[in-house]
Amino acid sequence: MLIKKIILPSDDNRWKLINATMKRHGYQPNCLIETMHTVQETFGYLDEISLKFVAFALKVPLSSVFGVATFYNFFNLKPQGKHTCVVCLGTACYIKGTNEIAEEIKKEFKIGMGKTTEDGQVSLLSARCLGACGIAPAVVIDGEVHGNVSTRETVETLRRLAYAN
Amino acid sequence: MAALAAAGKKVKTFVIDGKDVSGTEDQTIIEVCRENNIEIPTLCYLDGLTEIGACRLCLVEVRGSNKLLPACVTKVQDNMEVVTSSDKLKNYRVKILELLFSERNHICSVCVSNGICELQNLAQRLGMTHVHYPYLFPKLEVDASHERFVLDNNRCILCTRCVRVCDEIEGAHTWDIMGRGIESMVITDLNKPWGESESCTSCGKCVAVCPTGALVEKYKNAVDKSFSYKKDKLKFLPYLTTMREVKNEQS
Amino acid sequence: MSKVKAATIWLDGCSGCHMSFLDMDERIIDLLEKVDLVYSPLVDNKEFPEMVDVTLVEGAVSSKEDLEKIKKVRERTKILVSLGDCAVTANVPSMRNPFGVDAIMKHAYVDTAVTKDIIPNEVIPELLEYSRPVHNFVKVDLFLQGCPPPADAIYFLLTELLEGRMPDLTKVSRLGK
Amino acid sequence: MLIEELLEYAEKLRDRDKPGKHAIKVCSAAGCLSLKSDAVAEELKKKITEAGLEEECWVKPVGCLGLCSKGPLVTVDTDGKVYQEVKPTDAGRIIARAAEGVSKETDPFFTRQQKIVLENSGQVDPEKIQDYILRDGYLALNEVLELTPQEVIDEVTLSGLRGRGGAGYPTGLKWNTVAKTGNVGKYVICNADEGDPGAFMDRSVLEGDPHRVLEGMAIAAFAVGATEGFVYVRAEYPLAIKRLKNAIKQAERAGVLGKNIFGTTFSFAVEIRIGAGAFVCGEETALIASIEGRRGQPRPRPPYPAQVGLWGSPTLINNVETFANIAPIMRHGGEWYAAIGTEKSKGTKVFALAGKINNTGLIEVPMGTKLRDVIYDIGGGIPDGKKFKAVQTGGPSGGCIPEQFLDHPIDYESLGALGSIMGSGGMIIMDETSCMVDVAKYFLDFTKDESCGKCVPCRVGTVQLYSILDRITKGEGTMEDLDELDDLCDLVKNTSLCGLGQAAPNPVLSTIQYFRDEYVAHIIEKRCPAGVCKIHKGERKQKEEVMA
Repeated sequence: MLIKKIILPSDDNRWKLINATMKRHGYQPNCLIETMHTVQETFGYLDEISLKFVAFALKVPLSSVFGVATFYNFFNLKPQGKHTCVVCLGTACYIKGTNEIAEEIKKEFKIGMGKTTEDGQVSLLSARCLGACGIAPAVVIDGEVHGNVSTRETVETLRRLAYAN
Repeated sequence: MAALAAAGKKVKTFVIDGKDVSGTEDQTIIEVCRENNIEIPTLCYLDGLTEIGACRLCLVEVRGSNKLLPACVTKVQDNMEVVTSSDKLKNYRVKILELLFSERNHICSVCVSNGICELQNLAQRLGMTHVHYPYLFPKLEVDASHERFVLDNNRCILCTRCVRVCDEIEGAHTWDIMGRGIESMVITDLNKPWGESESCTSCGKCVAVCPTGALVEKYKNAVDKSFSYKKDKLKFLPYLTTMREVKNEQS
Repeated sequence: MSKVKAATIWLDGCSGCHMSFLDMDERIIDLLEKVDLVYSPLVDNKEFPEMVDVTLVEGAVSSKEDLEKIKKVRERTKILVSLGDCAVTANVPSMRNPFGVDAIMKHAYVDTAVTKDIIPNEVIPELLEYSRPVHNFVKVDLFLQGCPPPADAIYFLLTELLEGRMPDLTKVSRLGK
Repeated sequence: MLIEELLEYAEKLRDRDKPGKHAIKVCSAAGCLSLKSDAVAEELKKKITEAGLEEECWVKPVGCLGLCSKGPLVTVDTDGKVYQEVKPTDAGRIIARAAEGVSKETDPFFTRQQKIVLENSGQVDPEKIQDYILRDGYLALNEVLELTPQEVIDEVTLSGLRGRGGAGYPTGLKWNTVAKTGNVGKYVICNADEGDPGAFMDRSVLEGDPHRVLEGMAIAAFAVGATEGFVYVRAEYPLAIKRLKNAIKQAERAGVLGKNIFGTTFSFAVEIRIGAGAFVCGEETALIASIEGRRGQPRPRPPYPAQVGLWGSPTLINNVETFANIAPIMRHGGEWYAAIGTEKSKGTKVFALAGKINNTGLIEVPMGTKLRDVIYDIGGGIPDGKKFKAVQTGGPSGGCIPEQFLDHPIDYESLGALGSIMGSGGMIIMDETSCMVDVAKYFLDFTKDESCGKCVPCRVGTVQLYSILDRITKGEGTMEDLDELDDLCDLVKNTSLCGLGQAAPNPVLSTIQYFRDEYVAHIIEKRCPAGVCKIHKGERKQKEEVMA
């Protein structure tokens, strides 16, 4: 019997999770995006080792894998900060001033959009619309949606988290 | 074409620029135009590669359609009336060229493809006097890590001929596009230096099909007398078509 | 009949277009029967005169000085012609644009200079953020591409203008030629 | 399972919950959840136990109640008064009132609406299939299986339903094309990649009533002859994904999805695919590329997905709201549906009201309702005594409609004639403090970032458009720039490959058409009438003096 064995990059058990996603889809190339979601959920970002592993296991060319990883906004190729703040820049939020919130955070933590502070504490991200327009302006801090926020309160919350210890 | 028609394909008769023409049902407008020596400007289209309809230079007017249609992917139909060069189309084509020139740093005078560049030739042929859009002047990389070839992103127009020839003909799929929108960039493998590519076979097909000076041979330029992939593209093209036909027959 | 008043100026370019102009050779003499060259790097006039019929501009607009010059020239010229790729596209001068003025000045006067490592601020006119084609700043009536445009093309341009026609110049030259 | 068995199954499940007489419904959609409605629910449960009122009341989590700005929302039974901005401390009072009986809701926000798509939203517990079944859920699917596929398509055609994703293509016609193409291996795709900023109705439907979408998809699959389906949801909607996954599992267990549905030979399996943040994937061919695991770039049409779609097979793609309309249409008949709305736009439409308006949230009204009624009667007008300026519909592909057209009816044709589009149903209200040039710039910033980069006019044209608008908002624009905007918009609109590029100029064109004076004020007077753009007078640097 011919045994096709997928060799995991290391004995880190998390690779088994990623392998499981691909296995569930029969290692079909079309599950590339699904697998990338699993990688990002598992490791927080897509690094070179995981991209190579996925490319090899799904038999997708390396350049295609990289092309897909960089086409979609959702995927990060670099690790994110300990805390993340996603500022919604959807229309409803924009006209209610989330742009100002973003600017203030940039100033306070000296980071650009999509960037992480040097100490790795805070990442500032933007979303094109969270679909939370009813409670605009909205931000997501560490996965939790906050609606009807003010600039001051957002910055305060982040400051508290960032300088907690 | 007669042979194809004999092979059981339906023949369509229609009009291009007032001239009666015919083609088989699986032909596109551009194929019939080329058979009839009607010139249509293109940059992404290359006979032998999958058509993607991306450069928008081959847009034509088809009577009854309220939209302009790309000649490279639009199949011919009975009684269709095609106009390939109205003032409106000419105007759009020049502006699309201007957009391309404004996008990156196309400096013809110091480009190794000066004189054999399809973008440059089109600009002259379509009568582009100047680029009225402000130039964007992006800062882009030149990758000279490959022992024989160079990638200069400053000259790339993202036509993806290299991506397609590498995938469809060579079967290596070394090239692809990363990012999106104005940030799009051609890459090899995981965006690593070309010279370090694991998949590249150094076949040079990408260089041969590149319409501009984005992919070029080292130590070669337009005035060189010796064989060059770029200059001798025409010798290379029939090979493309043959390969494609062989592939189609196999599948 | 009074002669047509023509001028040429030279902004940020290499003078190659003017060389090409001179390459018209003896045809220049024919032209000068109908044309008065009232201002040019080739003639000894200090001030750009008023009421010039046609001015050929070589070079991109790269410094504040270039900008002031071209504005004045535009005001005093009926038909302004961008002569050559630098004027038409900013060409080689624009190659500095992606890097920024500071980096360029540092590279030119500090990192690679053999004499003294100070950035001059008096002798050199202040650079604009980007080197740009002439038509980005003033209205341009005709564009003659080429690096440099062939002498024949320049001759064609001038003779057509003398005949009172606005020529189609894309037939006689192209970018980079 | 037969329908009788299904009902029995649902009742058994319901009884297991031991419901009391009155259901106290707490909104558990994303909006209210973020305003801590779960804490309210916990407190209510605690108070009910403390008071020993388990026989009288029970707490039921439900989908979106609509009035998101006044959340957390709590209501009692069907059509009961909706309590707004409820805090956990209000729990005791609500229970006492509930036990007394139902008081009817009178707020026009609720009473002026007509709900078909949202009929179950705020009524059923989205995590329990029994709730859906007991409100006639999957009844339509059961009945459909006794018809021929053509009869189903005819009914949908008769209803006059048009695609709710934006372009308004007749749904029956689309189904017919797919049904007539090929024989096997067709697909049904539900487009839940709701990318328009400011639109969140698909999210609410998926979060509040996921089975409705699944039933619609199954009916469509039967009609066109598909056996596999995908729901393509955007990753930004984790709650919707969770509830949808749960719903698929429950539906499979109940035998209304999967193999041999209702004991017939019809089988239909649904899988979820999660998007990864690309607006362009709302375009059909890009969506297909994304499901296939590729870069989400559109390709030229024809061939249309109905002919050559997912993995080359005929594929039916409809959006969430379209599918959500199917079960009611089959239950009540196409004629019933066609009686609602206007001549060319039938039925109801869900809108997401947001921006400078008192009642932000989700509403459903018949097609043909006037913009003014939506904004003032239902939406409660503009807050803080400010003056209405424009309503933006259709997101980045739409336009801004000014005051003088507020009495126009909302339907596909009217909005199109006003230079906007229906789009997916986002309605953003702007008041005098919104700058229309800034709004146009905002949308171009959006489209240039979301352009896939494949075709030249969209990739470069949107960037050039943005830079002109940016110049104008900085007070550096010229009157020639206005002509250039017109000219470039025309180019991008007519030569771009897909809908994203073709519609990208709409926000610019409509604001120039209706608010030209604002553009002129920025250019000539170097002044932003709304006070949004920061123009530094007299500081125009020479180096930026570019005529272009």
